Amino acid sequence: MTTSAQVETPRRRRGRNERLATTSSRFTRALGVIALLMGASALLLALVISPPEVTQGDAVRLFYLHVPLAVAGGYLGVGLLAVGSIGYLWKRTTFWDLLAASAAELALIFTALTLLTGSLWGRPVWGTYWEWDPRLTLTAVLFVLLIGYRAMRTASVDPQLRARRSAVIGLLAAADVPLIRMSVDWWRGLHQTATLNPLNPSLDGMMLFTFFWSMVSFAVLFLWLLVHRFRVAWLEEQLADRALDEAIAQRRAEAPQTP
Amino acid sequence: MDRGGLLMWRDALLVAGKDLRIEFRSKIALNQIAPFALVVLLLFAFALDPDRGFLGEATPGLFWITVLLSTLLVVQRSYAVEAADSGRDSLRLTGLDPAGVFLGKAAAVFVVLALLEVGLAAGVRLMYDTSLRGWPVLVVASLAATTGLVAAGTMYGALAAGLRARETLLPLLFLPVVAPVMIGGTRAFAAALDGSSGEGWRWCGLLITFAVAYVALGMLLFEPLLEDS
Amino acid sequence: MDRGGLLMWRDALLVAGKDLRIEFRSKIALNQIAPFALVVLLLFAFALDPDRGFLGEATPGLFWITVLLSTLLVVQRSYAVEAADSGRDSLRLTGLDPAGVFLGKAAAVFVVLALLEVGLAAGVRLMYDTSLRGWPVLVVASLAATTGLVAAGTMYGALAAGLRARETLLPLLFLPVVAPVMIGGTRAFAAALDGSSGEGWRWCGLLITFAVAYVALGMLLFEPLLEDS
Amino acid sequence: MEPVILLRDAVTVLGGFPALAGADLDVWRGEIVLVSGPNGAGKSTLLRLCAGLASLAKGSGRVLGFDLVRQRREIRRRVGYLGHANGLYLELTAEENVRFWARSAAAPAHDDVATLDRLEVPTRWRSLAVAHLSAGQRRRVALACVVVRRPDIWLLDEPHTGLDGPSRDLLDGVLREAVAAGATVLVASHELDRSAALATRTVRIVGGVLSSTDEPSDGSRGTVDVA
Amino acid sequence: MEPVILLRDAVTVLGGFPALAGADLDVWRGEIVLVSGPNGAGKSTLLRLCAGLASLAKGSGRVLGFDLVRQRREIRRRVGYLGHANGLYLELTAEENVRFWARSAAAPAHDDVATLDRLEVPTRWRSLAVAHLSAGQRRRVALACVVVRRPDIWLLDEPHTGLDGPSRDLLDGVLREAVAAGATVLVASHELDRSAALATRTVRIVGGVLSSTDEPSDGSRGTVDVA
Ligand code: HEM
Ligand SMILES: Nc1ncnc2c1ncn2[C@@H]1O[C@H](COP(=O)(O)OP(=O)(O)OP(=O)(O)O)[C@@H](O)[C@H]1O
Ligand SMILES: Nc1ncnc2c1ncn2[C@@H]1O[C@H](COP(=O)(O)OP(=O)(O)OP(=O)(O)O)[C@@H](O)[C@H]1O
Ligand SMILES: [Mg+2]
Ligand SMILES: [Mg+2]
Repeated sequence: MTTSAQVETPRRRRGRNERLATTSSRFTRALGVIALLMGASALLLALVISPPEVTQGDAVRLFYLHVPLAVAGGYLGVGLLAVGSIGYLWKRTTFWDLLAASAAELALIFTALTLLTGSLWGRPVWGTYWEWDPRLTLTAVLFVLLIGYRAMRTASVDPQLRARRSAVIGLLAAADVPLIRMSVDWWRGLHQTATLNPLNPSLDGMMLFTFFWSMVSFAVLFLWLLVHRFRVAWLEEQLADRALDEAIAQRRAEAPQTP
Repeated sequence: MDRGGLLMWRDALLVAGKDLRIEFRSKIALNQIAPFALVVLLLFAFALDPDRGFLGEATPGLFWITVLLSTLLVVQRSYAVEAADSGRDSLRLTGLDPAGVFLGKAAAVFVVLALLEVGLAAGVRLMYDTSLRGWPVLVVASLAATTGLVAAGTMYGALAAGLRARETLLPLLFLPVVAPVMIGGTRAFAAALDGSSGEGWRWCGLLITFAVAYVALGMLLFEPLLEDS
Repeated sequence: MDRGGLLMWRDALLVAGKDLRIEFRSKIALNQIAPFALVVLLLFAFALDPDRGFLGEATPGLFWITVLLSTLLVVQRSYAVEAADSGRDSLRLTGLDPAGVFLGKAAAVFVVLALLEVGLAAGVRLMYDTSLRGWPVLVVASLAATTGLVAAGTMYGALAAGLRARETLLPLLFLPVVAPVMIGGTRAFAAALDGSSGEGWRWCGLLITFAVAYVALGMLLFEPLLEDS
Repeated sequence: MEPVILLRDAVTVLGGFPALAGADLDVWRGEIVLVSGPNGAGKSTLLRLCAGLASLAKGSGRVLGFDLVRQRREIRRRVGYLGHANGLYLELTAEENVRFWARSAAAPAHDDVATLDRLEVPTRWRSLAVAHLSAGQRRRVALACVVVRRPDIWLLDEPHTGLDGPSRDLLDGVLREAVAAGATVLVASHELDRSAALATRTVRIVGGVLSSTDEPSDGSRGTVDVA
Repeated sequence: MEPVILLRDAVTVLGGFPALAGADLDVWRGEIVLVSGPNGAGKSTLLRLCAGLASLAKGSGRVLGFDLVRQRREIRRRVGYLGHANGLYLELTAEENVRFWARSAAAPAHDDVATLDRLEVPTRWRSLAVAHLSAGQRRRVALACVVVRRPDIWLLDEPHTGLDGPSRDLLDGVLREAVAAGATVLVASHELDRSAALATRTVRIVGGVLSSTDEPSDGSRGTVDVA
């Protein structure tokens, strides 16, 4: 612990942080451009270009937002949450923890949007905002599970405790999703009525293309956002690290210098 | 493995014994949680009264909601006991086997909850005038559902323990996860009471899956929870 | 009287300010109790099979049961804060006016609960697809019922506080007492939603009576509660 | 001329056990009385009784001229009590805790800051939630909450617990100041050396029994104007 | 030959604050080390770190040859820790509390009674729920729970708090016995007179910094067989 080391360490750190002071890299900038272009074109296709549906009219346009949002949030997001949680419990490194946290946060947002677009769509199509359909119910439960995950992340400031407990919660929640799925499927599946299939199974070509295009676009968008969310979290971590180094230095200064 | 396995059971017994002894001393479950459960049942009767018709039909659901809320209280109490004097350092310091601690705490909660359910069933039987047909399904479904609830509750109790917001965090984490138990228990009971025990057994299958999954997860994942600082 | 009255309001403000500040710091109600309430709503859907049509009819009852259970949590939290470090000596030692303390704690709980109800109403509106006709009755009934719940909750919270088994004692004491609120709120809402606001106002009368009675009782009886040793 | 604390054959029962089994005590204004005795003797119970927190099962007692059975609220408002536990709001900062106590005693504005200054509470802690303080730091904040109320009687249950050397000296200084300004202090403690040096008189309680109706050793009798 | 406790530049972070900001410490077998320092210096954090209860954010540490990051459970099983709080089950009796700890450490049967005898816990308290004991009585029961485990390392955070004179002497006696039997003791305390008399060495921690890799003053080096 020589003086030169004390002077040097912060400087070196600052250098590294400056390099990290943006959340983008050449790769993600490219990815971002692609994601935005794809998203914009998907929106354009969905909201303007694609034809209105015979029975639903313009309401069908929500379809191109709703389903991709649901798939990206539900499958991609929760899947990555599980991966991150298991990774953390296995390796105990910040990377996995932050991956899980970022995925969960985005999944929460996407699931909320799924609920929103779904409800908005349900009003014109089913005549109701909400129906106790298995899929809807599953989405609602998933939404609350993700809120629970977030609540744990805000409930403690100790990074290790938070990481450990969140990983357990993430894993339990992800493991629970198939069980919930099964139970709500059986729950309503037994009395299934045919009312919930308003979309004509035979989509016309333009509509089909729009649908797939926005599926892919939203997945790319999700991943792009994930990369950035992860990097923000990583930077926050670095910042906390640096703040910690400063705090340590400051606290050491409290102590009288021993000869 | 042998030594570990033996130790696990010894530790489970030790912890369960301690928890049950505390419960026996304070008689919280008997004197307070049981009446609470009955009061909740009564409240439902008020809330749903207008049409006596559907109170009867809704009975299985109300039974399980009441059990769920009681589970919350029993689990809360189980961890309040740990934190009473020092915020849960003790269990960690003992160096007991984590899986053993999990099993022990869960076993104690199970005993209390099972007794509670028996009382509750009697109450339901009287208050809502339900007949208890198809009892094999009822018994199996109750055992499986209770095991699942208890395992999940013990896990989430430990997850929330020691945090300042535990009273509110526990229900938030616990309730959505046990949705399958809620659905399964309700449907199994409804099927059994309707006399269609074939469907009842299918739901029992779901409940058993849940119970097995959560007991296994609990034994595996309790270690990082106890390790916490 | 003048000095006493002034002191009472000053003390009420002081206590309410402290409690709301703590809530603002910890954000427990926002982050945890509100989602909890939503989960309970979900669970009811599972328990009461939505297909059979009585979920819609039972909506007012479910709303009030959910509010009731949330009140329990908010009150529990309000007293957990007092007992965190010393088992409730502080409030007694301050020598604050008991009626003031009562009003202050009740006001803080009221603020939190009212916000929660707004969110819950939105959730109910969406999930159970109820239309909000007859809103003047709904608003008056909500305000009166909430005041009653909060006053009773604050009273019984104080009664249970400091006893070792408070988590379980509070529900046991509180729930039976607020049965009238439960019934009144449910009936008032049902009447309002049915468009028969005449009957709705009658129930509002009951709720207002309850609220006034409990606020008055609280102001009178809080002194012996605080004085307990 | 009445002593500020006057107990006659006072009995306090806790959970069926007579924690205080007959205490006779006269404390005069301006005294610093050390209550000593083995563990479980009833020291804490005695202090809680005098603070109006425990109730009198038998015998009689008056504090500051108020009756210990019927006028406990008046007493509580005028005494400062520090128990084994600190009684702080863990979510609030040190400053907010002290301010709450200051306001509840209707203390002059800015007394809170003055008190924190007097107790030399470093700035860093003042805006930290009490939950994040160390044992000794909390104890010091708890003391500040008592000091800021300027009580007529100070009832301190092992106040030195957890305090470091300088803080102990500071506390003794504060107590001497308070007494000089007309307060009375009752301290329970097991650290006899330090406390005996501070105290003007020592009483000993054993097995819940205390018998000390002495006058202050220096013969000067403090008095209280009965309200 | 490795010290039983070995910390190198150990940092522990609590709520974002470096409560321990770089501790170097070697403790050899058979020592009684007094940890002194002002309030908030990091004494309690140091003891919790050594007990495997707080986590190591930077630096490295070994206790009894086990790593402080990866083998905390092994460490916890072998140390006895007494914190500011007692960690007793309030509903259980003194006897039951001690028995629980004895069993969890797989101590020989009847060790629980022997320990209570050794600590001279009167028969009346033994079958009383701990919730009904006074502060000092509880502290003594908590000590018994540590003693009964026969730990290799004793980590005591202000163990004298609340104890009366005779109990303090008793505690010192117990510690000397334990050390004679091969244990090591780390005591944090503000009661320097008493503790310094007991300790074989004193280390001082200020502002989370501790630097003491001395050998024991008497030159005799205790050792530990690394597991
Ligand atoms: C709040 C309301 C709604 C929610 C929460 C919701 C949720 C979901 C979810 C999670 C998915 C993906 C599930 C999966 O592929 O397994 C999905 C897919 C879908 N949703 Fe919705 N939805 C809602 C309303 C609606 C409405 C109103 C409609 C149409 C009238 C609709 C039509 C669809 C269709 C067509 C799919 C794709 C079907 C498939 O790939 O199997 N949804 N929804
Ligand atoms: N949860 C927390 N968040 C932030 N800071 C904390 C937290 N817990 C403790 N600290 C800080 O860590 C420092 C060390 O605390 P510690 O309890 O180790 O001190 P100590 O030396 O034992 O003091 P005392 O003599 O008062 O017991 C203190 O300055 C305290 O403010
Ligand atoms: N709730 C209770 N039920 C039964 N006995 C109790 C209860 N609380 C305290 N006691 C008993 O009352 C006696 C006096 O307790 P008190 O706390 O006043 O002792 P103390 O002199 O302060 O002791 P210490 O020095 O240990 O703090 C003790 O013997 C204790 O066992
Ligand atoms: Mg005492
Ligand atoms: Mg300390």
